[in-house]
Amino acid sequence: MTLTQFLVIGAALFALGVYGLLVRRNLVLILLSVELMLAAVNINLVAFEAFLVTTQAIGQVFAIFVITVAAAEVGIGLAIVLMIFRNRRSANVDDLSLMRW
Amino acid sequence: MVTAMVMAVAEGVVQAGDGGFFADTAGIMLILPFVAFALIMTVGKRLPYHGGEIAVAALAVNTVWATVLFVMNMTGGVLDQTTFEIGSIGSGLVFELGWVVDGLSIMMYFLVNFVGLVVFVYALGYMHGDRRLEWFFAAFSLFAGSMLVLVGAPNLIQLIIGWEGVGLASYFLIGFYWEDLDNVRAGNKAFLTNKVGDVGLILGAILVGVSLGTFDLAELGAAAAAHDEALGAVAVAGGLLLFFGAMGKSAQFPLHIWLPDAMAGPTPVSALMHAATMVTAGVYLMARVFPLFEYLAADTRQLMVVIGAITLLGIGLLALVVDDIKRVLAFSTVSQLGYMMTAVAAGGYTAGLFHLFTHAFFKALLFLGAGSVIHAVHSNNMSDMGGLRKEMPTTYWTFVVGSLALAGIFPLAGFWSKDEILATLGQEGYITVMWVAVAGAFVTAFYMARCIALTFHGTYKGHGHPHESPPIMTRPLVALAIPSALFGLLNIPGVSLPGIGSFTEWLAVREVVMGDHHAEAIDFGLAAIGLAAALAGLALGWLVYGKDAVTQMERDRFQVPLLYPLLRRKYYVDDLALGVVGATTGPLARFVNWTNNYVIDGVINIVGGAVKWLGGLVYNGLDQRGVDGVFNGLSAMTDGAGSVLRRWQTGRVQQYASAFVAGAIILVVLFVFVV
Amino acid sequence: MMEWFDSWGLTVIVFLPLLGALVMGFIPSGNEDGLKRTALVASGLAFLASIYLVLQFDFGASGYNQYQFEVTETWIGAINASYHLGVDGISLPLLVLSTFIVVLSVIYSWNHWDEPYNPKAFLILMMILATGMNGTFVALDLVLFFIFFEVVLLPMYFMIGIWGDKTPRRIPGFRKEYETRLYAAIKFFLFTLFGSAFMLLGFLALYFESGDVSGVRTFDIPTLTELGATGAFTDPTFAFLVFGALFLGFAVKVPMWPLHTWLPDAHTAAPTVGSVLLAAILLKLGSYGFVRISLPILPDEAMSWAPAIAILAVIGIIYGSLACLAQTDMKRLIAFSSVGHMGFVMLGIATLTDVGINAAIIGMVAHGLITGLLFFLAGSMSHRYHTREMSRLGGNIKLLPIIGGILAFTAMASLGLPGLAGFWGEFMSLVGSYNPLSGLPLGVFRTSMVLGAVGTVLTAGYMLWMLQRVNLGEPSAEWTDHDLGDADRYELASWVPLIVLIVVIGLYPRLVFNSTTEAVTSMVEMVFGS
Amino acid sequence: MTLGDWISQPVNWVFSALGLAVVFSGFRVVTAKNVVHAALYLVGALAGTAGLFLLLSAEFVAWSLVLVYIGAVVVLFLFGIMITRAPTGLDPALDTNRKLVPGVLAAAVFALMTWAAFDAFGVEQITSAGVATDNALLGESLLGRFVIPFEVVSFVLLGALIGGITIARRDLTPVEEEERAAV
Repeated sequence: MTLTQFLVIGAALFALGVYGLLVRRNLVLILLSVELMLAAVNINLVAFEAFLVTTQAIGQVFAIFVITVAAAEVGIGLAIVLMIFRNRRSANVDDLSLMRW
Repeated sequence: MVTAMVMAVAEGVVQAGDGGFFADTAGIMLILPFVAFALIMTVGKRLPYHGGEIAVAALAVNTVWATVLFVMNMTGGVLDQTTFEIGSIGSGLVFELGWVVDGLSIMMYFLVNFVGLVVFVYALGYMHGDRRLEWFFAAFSLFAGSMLVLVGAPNLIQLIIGWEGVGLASYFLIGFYWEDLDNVRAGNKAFLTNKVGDVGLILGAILVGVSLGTFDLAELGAAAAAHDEALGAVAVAGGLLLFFGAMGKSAQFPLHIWLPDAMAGPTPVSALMHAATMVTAGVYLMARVFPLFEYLAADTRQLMVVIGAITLLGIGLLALVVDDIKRVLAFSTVSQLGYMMTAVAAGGYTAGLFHLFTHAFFKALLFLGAGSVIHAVHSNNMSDMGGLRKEMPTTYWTFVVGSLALAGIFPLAGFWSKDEILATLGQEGYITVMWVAVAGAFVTAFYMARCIALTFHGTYKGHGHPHESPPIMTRPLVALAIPSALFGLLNIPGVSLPGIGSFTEWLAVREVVMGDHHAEAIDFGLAAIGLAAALAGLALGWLVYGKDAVTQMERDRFQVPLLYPLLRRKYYVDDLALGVVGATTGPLARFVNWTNNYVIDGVINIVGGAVKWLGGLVYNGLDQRGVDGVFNGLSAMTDGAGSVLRRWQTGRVQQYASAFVAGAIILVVLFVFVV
Repeated sequence: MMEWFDSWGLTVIVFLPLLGALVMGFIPSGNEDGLKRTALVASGLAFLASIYLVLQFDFGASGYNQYQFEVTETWIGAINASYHLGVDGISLPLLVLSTFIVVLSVIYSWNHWDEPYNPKAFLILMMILATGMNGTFVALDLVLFFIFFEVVLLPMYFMIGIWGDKTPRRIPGFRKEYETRLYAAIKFFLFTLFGSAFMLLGFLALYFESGDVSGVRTFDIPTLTELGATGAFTDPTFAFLVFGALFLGFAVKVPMWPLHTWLPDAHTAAPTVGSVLLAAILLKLGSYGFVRISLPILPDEAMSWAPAIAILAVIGIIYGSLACLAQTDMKRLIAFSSVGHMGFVMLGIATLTDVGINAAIIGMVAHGLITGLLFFLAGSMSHRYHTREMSRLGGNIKLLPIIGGILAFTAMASLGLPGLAGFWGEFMSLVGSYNPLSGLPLGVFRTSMVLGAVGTVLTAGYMLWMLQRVNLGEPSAEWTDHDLGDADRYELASWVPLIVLIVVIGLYPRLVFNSTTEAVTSMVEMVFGS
Repeated sequence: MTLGDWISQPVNWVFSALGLAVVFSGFRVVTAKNVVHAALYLVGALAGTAGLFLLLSAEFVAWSLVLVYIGAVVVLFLFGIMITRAPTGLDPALDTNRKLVPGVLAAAVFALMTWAAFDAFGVEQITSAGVATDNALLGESLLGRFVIPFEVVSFVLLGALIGGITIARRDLTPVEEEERAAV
């Protein structure tokens, strides 16, 4: 097993996440895409750990952190989606043009 | 018979003292009117005379002070200078304020305060019941203070401060009835014409001051007398520039255009400012820097004398054809200022100043008399007057005294001073100009005869029943009539009054070496010529106008073709000036504004729009797959840069995110592959 | 106490307003009095501290590159940027001016609010602005200077963009109408950012070059000044580019023709206090930058740029005055007058003489006082009339005698009436340009002097014209039934100190010269060797 | 190492299967026309990722992923989908119709990262293959060197918890208030 093969998988997953982030209109789906990107990051972290073998398993520790933060992010993100949906009866980003001048 | 009069003190002609207490504290005179100004502005409304009493009180104290100094100077000579530094720059530029007490400034202190006091008292009656009285007296006090600051200036900086101060007061008072925009425009005209002159004054001051390293007037005089090289290098240019400044303030042709319009102000204002004192500031300036012209810039004299001569005769002629009594006097003032300027320019320091001195009294008297008449008939036009001699005896007789003094009839003040000017011109070799001045004397006498005839003789043509003004107005007339009649005796050439000498000697009390040219004795022939011209003018005027025609048309029998319209239109100078200014400034300003909005800003807007358009094109081009995008881009271009801009600014978070990702990619590529 | 103030006094002056803003952040927006009082206390204390600073200032020891109340702490060690503050005779008057105007602005704001109201946000922005302005005048480290310089930008952007004029305006070159405030705010922001981007480049170039010539890369202004005086930055291309970059940064802020077009728009659109701060202090950041950074660090280059600066300055004087004569909007007229007045300041600086630079500093102070007051007045008038169109005004002095009277006074001060503050700057910059630094082309400067003097006539022309249209004549009939209400006590409280100072500086310019002359003279001597 | 060498290692077969599953699931996540399907494909992708972790001998992380993500997060997502009443059937309006730029950008990202990986590491072997990480080591590291971040993260979670509740909580309408009071 080479390091690179994992990195390529990570890159693919990350690119897919970027794509989803940019094309999806539904806020929930955008959050899903973000999860994909986070997963890609985790793959990289763990792969590097396996490659370098640090004494304190830093890569894995960070992956755990990422998972935790991602969970928090999903919680908050969904709450926001929920509120936007309540206020505007829509979960589409296109309808959120408050920043337009 | 030229005598270069050297510093009087040095030669022991006059033993000058330092003036003691009164000279040390002469600054009080400069400050009191400003205190009065502040008091009137704050509490004036609550006083019975709306602050007039404060103004009069301030000037009364000042007059006492000035009179004491005047007398001290007569009897012993006073020479003192007190200055305070108000700021300095490392390279030796020092700014000071203070006051000079010497012959010239004492004369001006006395003149300004005395005439000012009389006019202020008169104004108490004349302006009674008018609107904004407190503002009137406040601005008047402001004027008096600024004028004193001007004449007491030890250096060019303070002189400029006072100079513009009087200009400001003049602007305020000409536009005193500002509800009527015509008056405001007259004020603007006065201020701006003066400001044009001030450019000369300020540049001249810079040239002279920087070359000399100081703005001090006494040092300027001393350096000029010592033929200082640095000063000599700029003397001609500096002298001309200073003269240009003087032309503005003293209404010399062609910058005289503001003075007749300035008559829009209340009559006391015209009397004090636009006849007796403020307009003489230019002459005063020329006298202050006299040594510069005497020793270093003699080349400029020819030009200055000619301008003075044009002014004295040309503008004097204009007084022949106007109906407004104040304008007659205004043109006359310009003409007399021409006399003074010619005299000083020709080297007649004393002659010019003596005329300034006497003229202040009789011209103020004439204006106050005219004011008295206007007060009675409620019109400025002589066609509404006539036959007032019986109703207004005091006004009439004092007016006659003033007129004769102005015309130069022996032995009234104007005779002596005008004669001295003629003598100086003759003796300095300006023969042509001397004859112009004689002609001017004739014209002066003529228009004064016309003025008296139309105003006081014949039958009354106005409305209502005019009657004599109250004592508060007539007594000042008398108070001015006396010096108008007698003060000429103070300076009879060659005569030194026992114990007090003569005006020439008083004026000579100065710290700097002077170069006065004045007659040592009466030239009887010349005096006779001058007197004859004046008498001829009077007689002719009386012949023409004395019989009192009924209508204005008939009265102006001098409607010579060509000349009459020329005079009525004031030689078209006003039209020319206003036309040129109006034709250039307005369009130029609009052009500049247009450039600003459409050229400079246009470029910026177009650049901004183009950048945004480019962004839009790139995005939409990619987005809409090629040709479609290009066409959309093109249509967006025609749609105007602005609307494209909005497209870029979609508010869609994902488009922003795209841009962000693209930017990140570009950055990475840059760092990895390029750097 | 004393020693503590010696090193930390400036920090207090700079950051007190920011502290105030922080405290205000915790005050609920409903508690308006509390907010205003906090702002007043913070700015007032900063002002008092700056006065105390003046009293403690040793005027005898303010020579070339000599700073007082210095504090130097390591800040960003990696790039050798330090927290270096200090004040000398040049920055002292400007610092006091800055703290002073902010206090007056707070007082004025007590009962004058532009829509959409929200005093909390507005006052907080004002306090942040104050910190930026004070900081710029005392920063002695280029990075610090840059940061303060930029800190000023955002609050002003929001002030204009949020509280600005909402009238739709057709922008030349654009199809649609935009709200004046949006266009103005963006223009202001982009212009200044454009300039300061170049300025930053210039700073960085100096940083790296200083490493090459002296071995230690530094952002420290005194150190760079010393290097500059010893001729360290004389490589022609380098100096040209750096000076040019700095020039762009500062000239936009001043603003010099033709980079001035943001100014009329920004001033016109900004809320009253915004215009006042903009005119009174923000513009000075640019000209101060020239005196503090460009001239001493790159003296040789300054000499070759000076004629160009003088020419642009004179164009600005004439151009600004002429543009004023074509305005119909009172505030816009006043804004354009700034272009002219700052032209005199820049003309003074371009002479590179002590007279000219002193003129520039007193000109800055005077312009701050006078134009600040003019904008206060214009703001108060448009609060009352709800219009700034001069054709609709007229007879103001009859309707509002006090405001009209003060307007007349200020207009006179603005046209440079001798005896009032505005005179000295104009007069002395003319004096300076008569005798510029030896080696500069005399013809250019003397022509500039004459044209500048002619500019004073034009200045008088538009000021009188404005007075005629706004103040004098009979009031228009549309105001007859309006109860406009003359100046209230808050307005007077913020204006009277300005009036007094205008008169006092006019009669006793030593107030400013006493502080500036030694610093300027020794700088000119050391740097230009005159 | 040649491609032949690589294929000859059995573990790489496992890897390939998992990798393809992950990429395919990921692709469906971002392209699925049905919201629920997308969420379910995410489960697939994450499960595959967990498998990859196992290959890398990171057992703890792998199971954490399964528990936290598949067990909790995806359930949350499904809740979110239900509550926001996203159309659960086919929905053509789910995506924007501008896919070219995002596609190009995503491809660029992939290309860049892949290139970087090859450029930096080539075909270097993973050293710890087959040796499971000691969970005790992980625990010591978490509560030793990384104890402060650990605590911070716990605060973040707490904050997210409270924040989520606060944001998503709905003020009752007056009618609802009455209803509640009645109950």
